[in-house]
Amino acid sequence: MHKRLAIAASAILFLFVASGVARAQLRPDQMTSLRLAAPQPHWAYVLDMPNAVPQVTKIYIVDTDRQKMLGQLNGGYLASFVMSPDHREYYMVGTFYSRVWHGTRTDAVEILDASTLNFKGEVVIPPKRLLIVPKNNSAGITPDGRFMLVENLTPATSVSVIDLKARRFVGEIETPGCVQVLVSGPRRFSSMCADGSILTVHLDDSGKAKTRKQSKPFFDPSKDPVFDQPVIAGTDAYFDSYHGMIYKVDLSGDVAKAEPGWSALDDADRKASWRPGGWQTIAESAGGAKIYLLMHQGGEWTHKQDGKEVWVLDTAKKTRISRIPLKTDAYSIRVSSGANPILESLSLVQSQLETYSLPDGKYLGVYHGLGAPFLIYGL
Amino acid sequence: MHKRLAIAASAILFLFVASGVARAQLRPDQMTSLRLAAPQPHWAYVLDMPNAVPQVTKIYIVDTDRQKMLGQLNGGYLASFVMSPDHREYYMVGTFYSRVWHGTRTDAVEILDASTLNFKGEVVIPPKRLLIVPKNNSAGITPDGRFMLVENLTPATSVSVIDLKARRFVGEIETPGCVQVLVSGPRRFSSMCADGSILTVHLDDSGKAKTRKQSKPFFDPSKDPVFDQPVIAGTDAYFDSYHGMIYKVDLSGDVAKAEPGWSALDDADRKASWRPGGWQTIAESAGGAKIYLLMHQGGEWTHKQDGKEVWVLDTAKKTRISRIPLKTDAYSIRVSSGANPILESLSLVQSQLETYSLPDGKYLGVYHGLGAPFLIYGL
Amino acid sequence: MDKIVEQMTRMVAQRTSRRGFLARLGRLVAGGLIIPLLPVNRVLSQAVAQAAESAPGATPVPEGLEAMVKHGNPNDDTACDYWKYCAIDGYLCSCCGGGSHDCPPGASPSPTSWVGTCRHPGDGKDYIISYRDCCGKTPCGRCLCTNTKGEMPLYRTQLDSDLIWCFGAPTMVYHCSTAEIVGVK
Amino acid sequence: MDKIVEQMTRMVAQRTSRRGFLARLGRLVAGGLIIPLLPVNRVLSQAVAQAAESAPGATPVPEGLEAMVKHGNPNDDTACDYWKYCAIDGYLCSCCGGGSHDCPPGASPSPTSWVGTCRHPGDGKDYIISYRDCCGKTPCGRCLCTNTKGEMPLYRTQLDSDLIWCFGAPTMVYHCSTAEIVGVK
Repeated sequence: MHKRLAIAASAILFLFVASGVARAQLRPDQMTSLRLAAPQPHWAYVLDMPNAVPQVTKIYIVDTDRQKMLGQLNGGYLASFVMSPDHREYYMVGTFYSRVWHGTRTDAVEILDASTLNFKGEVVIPPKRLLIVPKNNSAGITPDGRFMLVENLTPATSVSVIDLKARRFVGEIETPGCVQVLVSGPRRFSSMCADGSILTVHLDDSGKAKTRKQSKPFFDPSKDPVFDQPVIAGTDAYFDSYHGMIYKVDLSGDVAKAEPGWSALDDADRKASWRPGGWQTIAESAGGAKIYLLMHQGGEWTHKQDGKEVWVLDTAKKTRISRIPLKTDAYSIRVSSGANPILESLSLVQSQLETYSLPDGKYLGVYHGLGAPFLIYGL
Repeated sequence: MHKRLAIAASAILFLFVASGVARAQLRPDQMTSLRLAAPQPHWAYVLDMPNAVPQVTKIYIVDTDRQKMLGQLNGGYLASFVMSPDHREYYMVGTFYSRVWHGTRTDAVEILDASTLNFKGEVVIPPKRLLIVPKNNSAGITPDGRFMLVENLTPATSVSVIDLKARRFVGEIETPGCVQVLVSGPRRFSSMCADGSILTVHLDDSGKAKTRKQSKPFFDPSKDPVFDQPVIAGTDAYFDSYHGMIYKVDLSGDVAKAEPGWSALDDADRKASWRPGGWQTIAESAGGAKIYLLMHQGGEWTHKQDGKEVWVLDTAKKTRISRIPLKTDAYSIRVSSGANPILESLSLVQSQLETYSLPDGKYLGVYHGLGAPFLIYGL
Repeated sequence: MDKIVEQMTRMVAQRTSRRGFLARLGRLVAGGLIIPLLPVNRVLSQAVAQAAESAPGATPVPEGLEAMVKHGNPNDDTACDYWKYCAIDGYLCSCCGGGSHDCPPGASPSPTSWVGTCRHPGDGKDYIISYRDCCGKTPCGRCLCTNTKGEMPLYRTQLDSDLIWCFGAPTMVYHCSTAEIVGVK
Repeated sequence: MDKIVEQMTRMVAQRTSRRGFLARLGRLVAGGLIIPLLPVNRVLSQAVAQAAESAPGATPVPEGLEAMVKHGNPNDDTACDYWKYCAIDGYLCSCCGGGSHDCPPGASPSPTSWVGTCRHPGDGKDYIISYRDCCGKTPCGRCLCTNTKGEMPLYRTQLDSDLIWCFGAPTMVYHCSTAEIVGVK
């Protein structure tokens, strides 16, 4: 390529010399690749699974205050997005086939610089990662940024451990009957098991499993399953169920400890068939003091129906604080962190992101054209 | 994987034995992968360049008589579709990056069986192929099915020769200043040059260039350029220009021979600003006896505007036979071969394919949902 | 191997009374024995669905696909309402060059599958249906049918329809979904 | 190397009178010398466009992108009508996290570029604009602007805007397009 460019340059030089007309006035732009400032709480990271070709996953970084696209990330087939705790790196955990739609499979953790968004390197991992319409908790990172944990499902279940400091795959931890990666400490993750229990795994400093203990079931999956995308605040996980039960589970110990569940619905709500639904149906703020549920009115098995309202719940008092009606029905919600949290609601069909102020629930704005957006991430 | 399936089978067997309840009645389907019959003239091969992720190219095979999808092919980044002359193989000439959106580039001719649509193999070629919004004549095959010719543009121009019998890359033929692959014989192709001339290359049996001769310019590109997707009938190529001139060029000799051009427009047409436009703007039937032009009313530089009518021209008499108004404005047209030709018109924005009977131009039907369809191929 | 799994699936489907099967499955699942039961997961799914109210799940359809969702009479195998599709989730292979129980050319049936029960509107009988994905090409993109009746979260892996169910196929690249009659209940 | 090409482009743009340049280019093209002229192709394109009628080419917008095409006043650099974009063809980097003359983070400016001339509506001056693509990510998909004025077929390679103009960039994966002022004409 460079040889050809050299030829090109010579030819242009020839033209320049040959033309011989000199002009002065000049006020040139300086073309560069922009850099991003440090990530802000009101930046939404929206994950798009392109319908026609999910072999590439896209992340749109949107400044919701200015309704402005800040940049995009690409990842592989049905990739997971993970942010480093210090916000200096992004990771796309993806699957690649050598000929895109066929060929040899390679799974890799792709490492991207959060300022330049440049590709920095990758760690190839066993080609076993969970391939699913993108869900939270398919991969996670320890709060110290040391270990990446990637859910495998072949359909046997295990977790791949990647040492991000050493940039290498460390090993695989078997988690039979339990799936997903709920990270609650620097050397600890939990998985949800088929019987309604939680498996907690403690790691040693080399990333190997030190202890692995399963709790008692805290709900009955055959009667009222909890959604598989709980929200985690510190060492607590909050689960919502198909019928609107809320469970707080303390993940800090050797064994997960669940508090008794309580219902987000009163009798009138139940009569009106309110229930949680969508994709990312639960969010939290203030360290779990408040949780947010995406609610709709529907019958049984409407757990993927778009939500019309967001209900704000006080987890200490176990009561509802307020209801926020949404301008557009939403499939996923998130609440930003920091002093000034906002509610972000994502509409899959309308391909857009709406924002609402908190606690008043005032509509702030909308950002369109986000492909097939399933998930929102952020600080 | 198979080991796990064996476990699965054992477990099911256990259930079967343990349950011990026997029932009789059974009328099972037999699941298979379907095969395609021999390609038919009324099958349209529609090329879709997915907007969001053109890293995969799609071909939809549609039976336009039944308005039915028969099957799909995948190819790489901005791939070209080529059919073997005996209709037994399809080729997708594509580009692949090792991590889809970045990494190491590989270009390959992927070979697919026309009956099973299974991948049969590939020939890796130099990573130089023309990357462009898909256009005809970016790749071609000799009428005996022996050689595949692939246009390279780095931006230096050359043609890669692939021996399809031996399944290997043979070599590269430099074509400075000239682009595209217009195949007009078993050992011959032509390219269009920047000055309005044609370069004709004759190959020997090993696929090396034997002669390489450039014609005189047959049009003035700076005044009225011809579109770069001419239609070829046997050894004749038919070109249409931005202003509606028609040129017939005989490609059979050592040097291309052009007949004088003639206008598809009369004074009234010109006054009404009729001109060809779209993407695939010209088609032919009866060995070039009739050509078809996709026409719209527009000013200068509207050569990519959707067409509202198809004009049928008699190339011997150099006159217009008829005008076929289209139900929906079209971006590309094609006329099928055989005793019963039909007109196929492709609408990019509406993502659909309409068919019309010939010569009466009666609307036959429409097929929806074809992504971002740029090209139609067929027998 | 694929043949054996398929055969086993059929036998289970034919010979197991649903109640006994579910009870047994429950015990196995409780014991952490999830993996072995893949091919029969939709028996459970469908059973749960039938036990519940019949309100159809109104799963949203991603942008650009609206036109591709087709409803019609229960005899049209390119419509979501076709009788065999009562528990299907994905693009209908019938719209993609395949059939209601056939992969389009060039796509491979996944050896793993799930099973459901659908009532034929003509003879009123309940048929056992094995739902098998076709794999090896990018999504067909036509006739998206998303049934959520009986669908469970990922930790009940066998009942999660969001997974790419191409385990055992040549690649994990999902193309479309089929419904195969394996017998009368 | 990239720097040199860029510098050359600027010098040509600044110092070449258009008429003389076109005449010379014509001779070079006639002689088959296409390749070397890439970075300056849009000088021609724009010149041709200005010489012709000003009817905008109504290029169709592919499905699903309609909402992404934005028109507005000539001072809004996320609109097709922004004054610097008079010869642009592609997704506007301004809508993708870049600027009118900056690549979005993580995308690389292609060292090859074309040049056009646009009149600033404020000062009435003609500015020479270097159109450079940003490469290395899949299409940004926002704010598609397709100008066809002066656009030529592929055999006039430098004037064909359907090409992926990422020659010399780390990959040939097209992301979006920019417009860089290189001087006043």
